[in-house]
Amino acid sequence: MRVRVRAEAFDQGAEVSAFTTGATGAGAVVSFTGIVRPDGGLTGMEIEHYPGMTEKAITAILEQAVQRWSLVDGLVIHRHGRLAPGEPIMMVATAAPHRADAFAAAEFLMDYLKSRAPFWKKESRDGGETWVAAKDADEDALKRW
Amino acid sequence: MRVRVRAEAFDQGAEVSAFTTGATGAGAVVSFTGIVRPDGGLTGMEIEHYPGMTEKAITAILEQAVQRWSLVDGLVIHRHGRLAPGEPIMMVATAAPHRADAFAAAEFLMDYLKSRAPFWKKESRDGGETWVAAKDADEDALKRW
Amino acid sequence: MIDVLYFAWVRERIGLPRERVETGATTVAGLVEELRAREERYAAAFADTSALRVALDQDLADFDAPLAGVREVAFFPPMTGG
Amino acid sequence: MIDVLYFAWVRERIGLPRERVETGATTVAGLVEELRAREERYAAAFADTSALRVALDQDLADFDAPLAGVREVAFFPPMTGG
Repeated sequence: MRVRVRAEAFDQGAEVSAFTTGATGAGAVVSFTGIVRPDGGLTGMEIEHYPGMTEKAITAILEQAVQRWSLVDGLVIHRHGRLAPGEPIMMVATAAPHRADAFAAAEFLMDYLKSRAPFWKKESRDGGETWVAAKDADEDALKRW
Repeated sequence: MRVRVRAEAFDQGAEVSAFTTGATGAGAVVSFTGIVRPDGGLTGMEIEHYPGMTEKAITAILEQAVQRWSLVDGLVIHRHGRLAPGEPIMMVATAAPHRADAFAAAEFLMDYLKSRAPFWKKESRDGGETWVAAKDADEDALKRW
Repeated sequence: MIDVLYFAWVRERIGLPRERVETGATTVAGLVEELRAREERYAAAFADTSALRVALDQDLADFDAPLAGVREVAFFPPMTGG
Repeated sequence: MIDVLYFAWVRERIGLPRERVETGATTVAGLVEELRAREERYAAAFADTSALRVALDQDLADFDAPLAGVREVAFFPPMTGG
Protein backbone atom coordinates (compact mmCIF):
# COMPACT_ATOMS: atom_id res chain seq x y z
CA MET A 1 0.00 0.00 0.00
CA ARG A 2 1.50 3.31 -1.02
CA VAL A 3 0.48 6.97 -1.03
CA ARG A 4 2.52 9.55 -2.90
CA VAL A 5 1.78 13.29 -2.95
CA ARG A 6 4.19 15.19 -5.17
CA ALA A 7 4.65 18.12 -7.51
CA GLU A 8 6.57 16.14 -10.14
CA ALA A 9 4.93 14.34 -13.04
CA PHE A 10 4.61 10.56 -12.80
CA ASP A 11 4.76 7.84 -15.46
CA GLN A 12 1.44 6.07 -15.06
CA GLY A 13 2.39 3.23 -17.41
CA ALA A 14 5.50 2.42 -15.38
CA GLU A 15 3.45 2.74 -12.17
CA VAL A 16 0.76 0.34 -13.42
CA SER A 17 3.42 -2.17 -14.50
CA ALA A 18 5.30 -2.04 -11.20
CA PHE A 19 2.06 -2.21 -9.24
CA THR A 20 0.85 -5.27 -11.19
CA THR A 21 4.19 -7.06 -10.85
CA GLY A 22 4.13 -6.49 -7.09
CA ALA A 23 0.52 -7.60 -6.60
CA THR A 24 1.23 -11.31 -6.14
CA GLY A 25 -1.92 -13.40 -6.09
CA ALA A 26 -4.13 -10.78 -7.73
CA GLY A 27 -6.42 -11.80 -10.59
CA ALA A 28 -7.58 -8.25 -11.35
CA VAL A 29 -5.83 -4.88 -11.46
CA VAL A 30 -7.77 -1.67 -12.07
CA SER A 31 -6.13 1.71 -12.62
CA PHE A 32 -7.64 5.16 -12.93
CA THR A 33 -5.78 8.21 -14.22
CA GLY A 34 -7.21 11.72 -13.95
CA ILE A 35 -6.07 14.18 -16.61
CA VAL A 36 -6.34 17.98 -16.88
CA ARG A 37 -9.04 18.39 -19.53
CA PRO A 38 -8.38 21.22 -22.01
CA ASP A 39 -11.97 22.45 -21.61
CA GLY A 40 -13.22 25.91 -22.48
CA GLY A 41 -9.87 27.53 -23.14
CA LEU A 42 -8.16 26.22 -20.01
CA THR A 43 -4.50 27.23 -20.09
CA GLY A 44 -3.38 25.63 -16.84
CA MET A 45 -4.28 24.44 -13.37
CA GLU A 46 -2.79 25.04 -9.94
CA ILE A 47 -3.45 22.47 -7.23
CA GLU A 48 -3.08 23.57 -3.62
CA HIS A 49 -2.99 21.03 -0.82
CA TYR A 50 -2.57 20.77 2.95
CA PRO A 51 0.81 19.09 3.56
CA GLY A 52 0.54 16.56 6.36
CA MET A 53 -3.23 16.28 6.31
CA THR A 54 -3.18 15.23 2.64
CA GLU A 55 -1.07 12.12 3.25
CA LYS A 56 -3.00 11.33 6.44
CA ALA A 57 -6.43 11.63 4.77
CA ILE A 58 -5.44 9.59 1.69
CA THR A 59 -3.83 6.87 3.81
CA ALA A 60 -7.03 6.56 5.86
CA ILE A 61 -9.17 6.30 2.69
CA LEU A 62 -6.83 3.71 1.17
CA GLU A 63 -6.73 1.62 4.36
CA GLN A 64 -10.52 1.59 4.38
CA ALA A 65 -10.62 0.38 0.75
CA VAL A 66 -7.99 -2.32 1.30
CA GLN A 67 -9.92 -3.71 4.25
CA ARG A 68 -13.41 -3.47 2.79
CA TRP A 69 -12.59 -5.15 -0.54
CA SER A 70 -9.80 -7.46 0.67
CA LEU A 71 -7.35 -5.85 -1.71
CA VAL A 72 -3.99 -7.46 -2.40
CA ASP A 73 -2.62 -3.92 -2.79
CA GLY A 74 -3.62 -0.30 -3.39
CA LEU A 75 -1.83 2.80 -4.69
CA VAL A 76 -2.66 6.52 -4.78
CA ILE A 77 -0.50 9.15 -6.48
CA HIS A 78 -1.66 12.78 -6.49
CA ARG A 79 0.15 15.82 -7.81
CA HIS A 80 0.03 19.39 -6.55
CA GLY A 81 1.37 22.65 -7.98
CA ARG A 82 1.17 23.80 -11.58
CA LEU A 83 -0.23 21.50 -14.30
CA ALA A 84 -0.75 21.98 -18.04
CA PRO A 85 -3.80 20.75 -20.00
CA GLY A 86 -3.41 17.07 -20.93
CA GLU A 87 -1.15 16.28 -17.97
CA PRO A 88 -2.07 13.46 -15.55
CA ILE A 89 -3.17 14.90 -12.18
CA MET A 90 -3.42 11.71 -10.19
CA MET A 91 -3.89 7.98 -10.35
CA VAL A 92 -5.17 5.13 -8.23
CA ALA A 93 -4.57 1.42 -8.70
CA THR A 94 -6.22 -1.52 -6.96
CA ALA A 95 -5.42 -5.23 -7.05
CA ALA A 96 -7.80 -7.94 -5.88
CA PRO A 97 -8.44 -11.64 -6.49
CA HIS A 98 -11.64 -10.80 -8.43
CA ARG A 99 -12.63 -7.98 -10.76
CA ALA A 100 -15.72 -6.71 -8.96
CA ASP A 101 -13.67 -5.87 -5.84
CA ALA A 102 -10.89 -4.16 -7.80
CA PHE A 103 -13.43 -1.99 -9.67
CA ALA A 104 -15.50 -1.11 -6.59
CA ALA A 105 -12.41 -0.17 -4.56
CA ALA A 106 -11.04 2.06 -7.35
CA GLU A 107 -14.37 3.90 -7.68
CA PHE A 108 -14.62 4.27 -3.90
CA LEU A 109 -11.10 5.72 -3.77
CA MET A 110 -11.92 8.22 -6.52
CA ASP A 111 -15.19 9.32 -4.90
CA TYR A 112 -13.47 9.88 -1.55
CA LEU A 113 -10.39 11.57 -2.97
CA LYS A 114 -12.67 14.04 -4.79
CA SER A 115 -14.35 15.30 -1.63
CA ARG A 116 -12.32 14.16 1.38
CA ALA A 117 -8.67 14.72 0.50
CA PRO A 118 -7.52 18.33 1.06
CA PHE A 119 -6.80 19.47 -2.50
CA TRP A 120 -8.13 22.62 -4.16
CA LYS A 121 -8.00 23.26 -7.90
CA LYS A 122 -7.61 26.68 -9.45
CA GLU A 123 -8.12 26.98 -13.20
CA SER A 124 -6.36 29.50 -15.44
CA ARG A 125 -8.00 30.89 -18.53
CA ASP A 126 -7.39 33.97 -20.62
CA GLY A 127 -9.93 35.77 -18.48
CA GLY A 128 -8.09 35.01 -15.23
CA GLU A 129 -8.03 32.43 -12.47
CA THR A 130 -10.97 30.77 -10.72
CA TRP A 131 -11.21 28.24 -7.91
CA VAL A 132 -13.09 25.12 -8.99
CA ALA A 133 -16.31 24.81 -6.97
CA ALA A 134 -17.12 21.47 -5.36
CA LYS A 135 -20.07 19.76 -7.05
CA ASP A 136 -23.10 18.50 -5.15
CA ALA A 137 -22.86 15.39 -7.32
CA ASP A 138 -19.41 14.65 -5.88
CA GLU A 139 -20.71 14.88 -2.33
CA ASP A 140 -23.74 12.77 -3.28
CA ALA A 141 -21.44 10.12 -4.79
CA LEU A 142 -20.21 9.28 -1.27
CA LYS A 143 -23.65 8.12 -0.23
CA ARG A 144 -23.50 4.97 -2.31
CA TRP A 145 -20.68 3.50 -0.21
CA MET B 1 -10.61 2.16 -30.97
CA ARG B 2 -8.50 -0.95 -31.16
CA VAL B 3 -8.99 -4.70 -30.66
CA ARG B 4 -6.00 -7.04 -30.47
CA VAL B 5 -6.25 -10.83 -30.11
CA ARG B 6 -2.84 -12.45 -29.86
CA ALA B 7 -0.80 -15.28 -28.39
CA GLU B 8 2.14 -13.07 -27.40
CA ALA B 9 2.46 -11.35 -24.04
CA PHE B 10 1.74 -7.61 -23.93
CA ASP B 11 3.22 -4.82 -21.81
CA GLN B 12 0.21 -3.37 -20.05
CA GLY B 13 2.12 -0.38 -18.67
CA ALA B 14 3.29 0.65 -22.14
CA GLU B 15 -0.24 0.05 -23.48
CA VAL B 16 -1.82 2.25 -20.79
CA SER B 17 0.73 5.02 -21.46
CA ALA B 18 0.23 4.95 -25.22
CA PHE B 19 -3.55 4.78 -24.83
CA THR B 20 -3.59 7.78 -22.45
CA THR B 21 -1.30 9.84 -24.68
CA GLY B 22 -3.57 9.18 -27.65
CA ALA B 23 -6.83 9.95 -25.83
CA THR B 24 -6.86 13.69 -26.52
CA GLY B 25 -9.56 15.49 -24.59
CA ALA B 26 -10.09 12.74 -22.02
CA GLY B 27 -10.26 13.63 -18.33
CA ALA B 28 -10.41 10.04 -17.13
CA VAL B 29 -8.67 6.83 -18.21
CA VAL B 30 -9.56 3.48 -16.64
CA SER B 31 -7.63 0.29 -17.29
CA PHE B 32 -8.34 -3.27 -16.23
CA THR B 33 -5.84 -6.11 -16.42
CA GLY B 34 -6.83 -9.73 -15.86
CA ILE B 35 -4.09 -12.02 -14.52
CA VAL B 36 -3.84 -15.83 -14.26
CA ARG B 37 -4.32 -16.40 -10.53
CA PRO B 38 -2.05 -19.10 -9.07
CA ASP B 39 -5.02 -20.64 -7.23
CA GLY B 40 -5.20 -24.18 -5.90
CA GLY B 41 -2.00 -25.49 -7.46
CA LEU B 42 -2.65 -24.10 -10.93
CA THR B 43 0.37 -24.79 -13.12
CA GLY B 44 -0.84 -23.18 -16.34
CA MET B 45 -3.76 -22.19 -18.50
CA GLU B 46 -4.61 -22.74 -22.16
CA ILE B 47 -6.99 -20.32 -23.86
CA GLU B 48 -8.79 -21.48 -26.97
CA HIS B 49 -10.66 -19.01 -29.17
CA TYR B 50 -12.62 -18.80 -32.40
CA PRO B 51 -10.47 -16.86 -34.89
CA GLY B 52 -12.60 -14.45 -36.87
CA MET B 53 -15.57 -14.48 -34.54
CA THR B 54 -13.39 -13.34 -31.62
CA GLU B 55 -12.37 -10.07 -33.28
CA LYS B 56 -15.90 -9.54 -34.62
CA ALA B 57 -17.56 -10.09 -31.22
CA ILE B 58 -15.09 -7.89 -29.32
CA THR B 59 -15.33 -5.11 -31.88
CA ALA B 60 -19.14 -5.13 -31.57
CA ILE B 61 -18.93 -4.98 -27.75
CA LEU B 62 -16.38 -2.16 -27.89
CA GLU B 63 -18.43 -0.16 -30.41
CA GLN B 64 -21.44 -0.46 -28.13
CA ALA B 65 -19.41 0.83 -25.15
CA VAL B 66 -17.90 3.74 -27.10
CA GLN B 67 -21.34 4.88 -28.22
CA ARG B 68 -23.20 4.36 -24.96
CA TRP B 69 -20.69 6.22 -22.76
CA SER B 70 -19.39 8.72 -25.36
CA LEU B 71 -15.87 7.38 -25.00
CA VAL B 72 -12.94 9.30 -26.45
CA ASP B 73 -11.30 5.91 -27.06
CA GLY B 74 -11.42 2.24 -26.07
CA LEU B 75 -8.95 -0.65 -26.22
CA VAL B 76 -9.23 -4.42 -25.76
CA ILE B 77 -6.27 -6.81 -25.81
CA HIS B 78 -6.87 -10.53 -25.20
CA ARG B 79 -4.38 -13.37 -25.34
CA HIS B 80 -4.91 -16.97 -26.38
CA GLY B 81 -2.71 -20.05 -26.17
CA ARG B 82 -0.58 -21.13 -23.21
CA LEU B 83 -0.26 -18.87 -20.13
CA ALA B 84 1.63 -19.29 -16.86
CA PRO B 85 0.30 -18.27 -13.41
CA GLY B 86 0.87 -14.56 -12.79
CA GLU B 87 0.79 -13.64 -16.49
CA PRO B 88 -1.65 -11.00 -17.77
CA ILE B 89 -4.44 -12.62 -19.83
CA MET B 90 -6.11 -9.51 -21.14
CA MET B 91 -6.71 -5.82 -20.62
CA VAL B 92 -9.25 -3.17 -21.45
CA ALA B 93 -8.80 0.60 -21.35
CA THR B 94 -11.42 3.31 -21.64
CA ALA B 95 -11.05 7.09 -21.95
CA ALA B 96 -13.89 9.56 -21.34
CA PRO B 97 -14.33 13.18 -20.36
CA HIS B 98 -15.61 12.13 -16.90
CA ARG B 99 -14.73 9.29 -14.54
CA ALA B 100 -18.18 7.72 -14.14
CA ASP B 101 -18.36 6.97 -17.89
CA ALA B 102 -14.83 5.58 -18.05
CA PHE B 103 -15.52 3.25 -15.09
CA ALA B 104 -18.95 2.10 -16.32
CA ALA B 105 -17.66 1.37 -19.83
CA ALA B 106 -14.69 -0.63 -18.51
CA GLU B 107 -16.97 -2.75 -16.28
CA PHE B 108 -19.43 -3.25 -19.14
CA LEU B 109 -16.60 -4.40 -21.43
CA MET B 110 -15.36 -6.88 -18.82
CA ASP B 111 -18.83 -8.29 -18.17
CA TYR B 112 -19.46 -8.79 -21.88
CA LEU B 113 -16.01 -10.17 -22.67
CA LYS B 114 -16.49 -12.79 -19.92
CA SER B 115 -19.64 -14.26 -21.45
CA ARG B 116 -19.95 -13.05 -25.04
CA ALA B 117 -16.47 -13.25 -26.56
CA PRO B 118 -15.59 -16.76 -27.83
CA PHE B 119 -12.78 -17.74 -25.48
CA TRP B 120 -12.56 -20.93 -23.43
CA LYS B 121 -10.13 -21.48 -20.58
CA LYS B 122 -8.60 -24.80 -19.65
CA GLU B 123 -6.70 -25.03 -16.39
CA SER B 124 -3.74 -27.34 -15.77
CA ARG B 125 -3.04 -28.79 -12.34
CA ASP B 126 -1.03 -31.74 -11.15
CA GLY B 127 -4.21 -33.81 -11.37
CA GLY B 128 -4.76 -32.99 -15.05
CA GLU B 129 -6.58 -30.46 -17.20
CA THR B 130 -10.12 -29.13 -16.76
CA TRP B 131 -12.23 -26.70 -18.77
CA VAL B 132 -13.33 -23.72 -16.68
CA ALA B 133 -17.12 -23.75 -16.31
CA ALA B 134 -19.03 -20.54 -17.00
CA LYS B 135 -20.47 -19.05 -13.82
CA ASP B 136 -24.13 -18.13 -13.45
CA ALA B 137 -22.88 -14.94 -11.77
CA ASP B 138 -21.09 -13.93 -14.99
CA GLU B 139 -24.26 -14.38 -17.03
CA ASP B 140 -26.26 -12.52 -14.37
CA ALA B 141 -23.75 -9.64 -14.47
CA LEU B 142 -24.99 -8.78 -17.99
CA LYS B 143 -28.46 -7.97 -16.68
CA ARG B 144 -27.33 -4.76 -15.02
CA TRP B 145 -26.51 -3.12 -18.37
CA MET C 1 -22.58 -28.32 -47.64
CA ILE C 2 -21.94 -26.40 -44.51
CA ASP C 3 -18.81 -25.89 -42.35
CA VAL C 4 -19.36 -27.12 -38.81
CA LEU C 5 -16.86 -26.02 -36.13
CA TYR C 6 -16.39 -27.37 -32.62
CA PHE C 7 -14.59 -25.67 -29.74
CA ALA C 8 -13.32 -26.54 -26.25
CA TRP C 9 -14.77 -29.75 -24.79
CA VAL C 10 -17.19 -30.12 -27.71
CA ARG C 11 -14.15 -30.32 -30.00
CA GLU C 12 -12.44 -32.80 -27.67
CA ARG C 13 -15.52 -34.99 -27.31
CA ILE C 14 -16.16 -35.18 -31.05
CA GLY C 15 -12.46 -35.48 -31.80
CA LEU C 16 -12.12 -32.85 -34.53
CA PRO C 17 -12.12 -29.06 -34.79
CA ARG C 18 -14.19 -28.74 -37.97
CA GLU C 19 -15.79 -30.71 -40.78
CA ARG C 20 -17.89 -30.23 -43.92
CA VAL C 21 -21.40 -31.53 -43.42
CA GLU C 22 -24.02 -32.43 -46.02
CA THR C 23 -27.34 -31.65 -44.35
CA GLY C 24 -31.02 -31.50 -45.17
CA ALA C 25 -31.81 -29.74 -41.88
CA THR C 26 -33.52 -26.37 -42.03
CA THR C 27 -32.72 -25.31 -38.45
CA VAL C 28 -29.82 -25.64 -36.01
CA ALA C 29 -31.93 -28.06 -33.94
CA GLY C 30 -32.46 -30.22 -37.05
CA LEU C 31 -28.69 -30.28 -37.70
CA VAL C 32 -28.06 -31.27 -34.07
CA GLU C 33 -30.53 -34.19 -34.49
CA GLU C 34 -28.65 -35.40 -37.57
CA LEU C 35 -25.27 -35.16 -35.85
CA ARG C 36 -26.52 -36.92 -32.71
CA ALA C 37 -27.73 -39.83 -34.84
CA ARG C 38 -24.28 -40.32 -36.40
CA GLU C 39 -22.15 -41.82 -33.65
CA GLU C 40 -21.88 -42.11 -29.90
CA ARG C 41 -19.25 -39.30 -29.64
CA TYR C 42 -21.68 -36.88 -31.32
CA ALA C 43 -24.56 -38.10 -29.15
CA ALA C 44 -22.36 -37.47 -26.07
CA ALA C 45 -21.32 -33.97 -27.22
CA PHE C 46 -24.90 -32.93 -27.99
CA ALA C 47 -26.58 -34.77 -25.08
CA ASP C 48 -27.61 -31.53 -23.39
CA THR C 49 -27.91 -28.56 -25.72
CA SER C 50 -28.75 -26.27 -22.79
CA ALA C 51 -25.02 -26.62 -21.95
CA LEU C 52 -24.08 -25.49 -25.47
CA ARG C 53 -24.01 -22.31 -27.48
CA VAL C 54 -24.21 -21.93 -31.25
CA ALA C 55 -22.95 -19.30 -33.66
CA LEU C 56 -24.11 -18.91 -37.27
CA ASP C 57 -21.55 -17.25 -39.54
CA GLN C 58 -19.80 -16.03 -36.38
CA ASP C 59 -22.82 -14.47 -34.67
CA LEU C 60 -24.44 -16.03 -31.59
CA ALA C 61 -27.81 -17.58 -32.44
CA ASP C 62 -30.54 -19.78 -30.97
CA PHE C 63 -31.01 -23.49 -31.60
CA ASP C 64 -34.29 -22.85 -33.41
CA ALA C 65 -32.63 -20.44 -35.88
CA PRO C 66 -32.96 -21.30 -39.61
CA LEU C 67 -29.93 -22.56 -41.54
CA ALA C 68 -30.89 -21.05 -44.91
CA GLY C 69 -27.89 -19.22 -46.39
CA VAL C 70 -25.61 -20.10 -43.48
CA ARG C 71 -22.08 -21.18 -44.40
CA GLU C 72 -20.50 -21.73 -40.99
CA VAL C 73 -22.08 -23.21 -37.85
CA ALA C 74 -20.06 -23.40 -34.62
CA PHE C 75 -20.92 -25.34 -31.45
CA PHE C 76 -19.19 -24.63 -28.14
CA PRO C 77 -19.74 -24.44 -24.37
CA PRO C 78 -20.62 -21.14 -22.67
CA MET C 79 -17.71 -18.73 -23.11
CA THR C 80 -15.17 -18.03 -20.37
CA GLY C 81 -13.16 -15.07 -21.55
CA GLY C 82 -11.87 -12.07 -19.65
CA MET D 1 -2.03 29.93 21.39
CA ILE D 2 -3.25 27.95 18.41
CA ASP D 3 -2.05 27.63 14.79
CA VAL D 4 -4.73 28.72 12.35
CA LEU D 5 -4.27 27.74 8.68
CA TYR D 6 -6.16 29.00 5.62
CA PHE D 7 -6.33 27.36 2.20
CA ALA D 8 -7.53 28.23 -1.32
CA TRP D 9 -9.85 31.25 -1.51
CA VAL D 10 -10.02 31.51 2.29
CA ARG D 11 -6.24 32.04 2.28
CA GLU D 12 -6.52 34.58 -0.55
CA ARG D 13 -9.36 36.50 1.08
CA ILE D 14 -7.62 36.73 4.45
CA GLY D 15 -4.26 37.38 2.81
CA LEU D 16 -2.10 34.89 4.69
CA PRO D 17 -1.62 31.11 4.80
CA ARG D 18 -1.28 30.73 8.58
CA GLU D 19 -1.02 32.65 11.83
CA ARG D 20 -0.72 32.08 15.57
CA VAL D 21 -3.91 33.10 17.36
CA GLU D 22 -4.49 33.81 21.04
CA THR D 23 -8.05 32.73 21.70
CA GLY D 24 -10.44 32.28 24.59
CA ALA D 25 -12.92 30.37 22.40
CA THR D 26 -13.90 26.87 23.48
CA THR D 27 -15.34 25.76 20.12
CA VAL D 28 -14.56 26.26 16.44
CA ALA D 29 -17.68 28.42 16.14
CA GLY D 30 -16.41 30.63 18.97
CA LEU D 31 -13.06 31.03 17.22
CA VAL D 32 -14.84 31.95 13.99
CA GLU D 33 -16.79 34.64 15.88
CA GLU D 34 -13.54 36.12 17.22
CA LEU D 35 -11.90 36.09 13.78
CA ARG D 36 -14.95 37.67 12.10
CA ALA D 37 -14.85 40.54 14.60
CA ARG D 38 -11.22 41.36 13.75
CA GLU D 39 -11.34 42.96 10.32
CA GLU D 40 -13.42 43.13 7.15
CA ARG D 41 -11.26 40.54 5.30
CA TYR D 42 -11.97 37.99 8.06
CA ALA D 43 -15.67 38.89 8.11
CA ALA D 44 -15.73 38.34 4.32
CA ALA D 45 -13.90 35.00 4.50
CA PHE D 46 -16.18 33.68 7.26
CA ALA D 47 -19.42 35.27 6.02
CA ASP D 48 -20.99 31.89 5.21
CA THR D 49 -19.56 28.97 7.17
CA SER D 50 -21.80 26.55 5.30
CA ALA D 51 -19.40 27.20 2.38
CA LEU D 52 -16.42 26.25 4.58
CA ARG D 53 -14.87 23.13 6.04
CA VAL D 54 -12.71 22.89 9.16
CA ALA D 55 -10.00 20.44 10.23
CA LEU D 56 -8.70 20.07 13.79
CA ASP D 57 -5.17 18.69 14.00
CA GLN D 58 -5.59 17.53 10.39
CA ASP D 59 -8.87 15.67 10.83
CA LEU D 60 -12.15 16.98 9.41
CA ALA D 61 -14.43 18.29 12.18
CA ASP D 62 -17.67 20.18 12.74
CA PHE D 63 -17.98 23.88 13.59
CA ASP D 64 -19.41 22.99 17.01
CA ALA D 65 -16.39 20.82 17.89
CA PRO D 66 -14.48 21.78 21.11
CA LEU D 67 -11.01 23.35 20.81
CA ALA D 68 -9.63 21.87 24.03
CA GLY D 69 -6.20 20.35 23.38
CA VAL D 70 -6.24 21.31 19.67
CA ARG D 71 -2.98 22.73 18.29
CA GLU D 72 -3.84 23.31 14.63
CA VAL D 73 -7.12 24.55 13.13
CA ALA D 74 -7.51 24.80 9.35
CA PHE D 75 -10.28 26.55 7.39
CA PHE D 76 -10.87 25.88 3.70
CA PRO D 77 -13.56 25.53 1.02
CA PRO D 78 -15.00 22.08 0.11
CA MET D 79 -12.22 19.99 -1.36
CA THR D 80 -11.82 19.42 -5.09
CA GLY D 81 -9.24 16.65 -5.44
CA GLY D 82 -9.09 13.71 -7.81
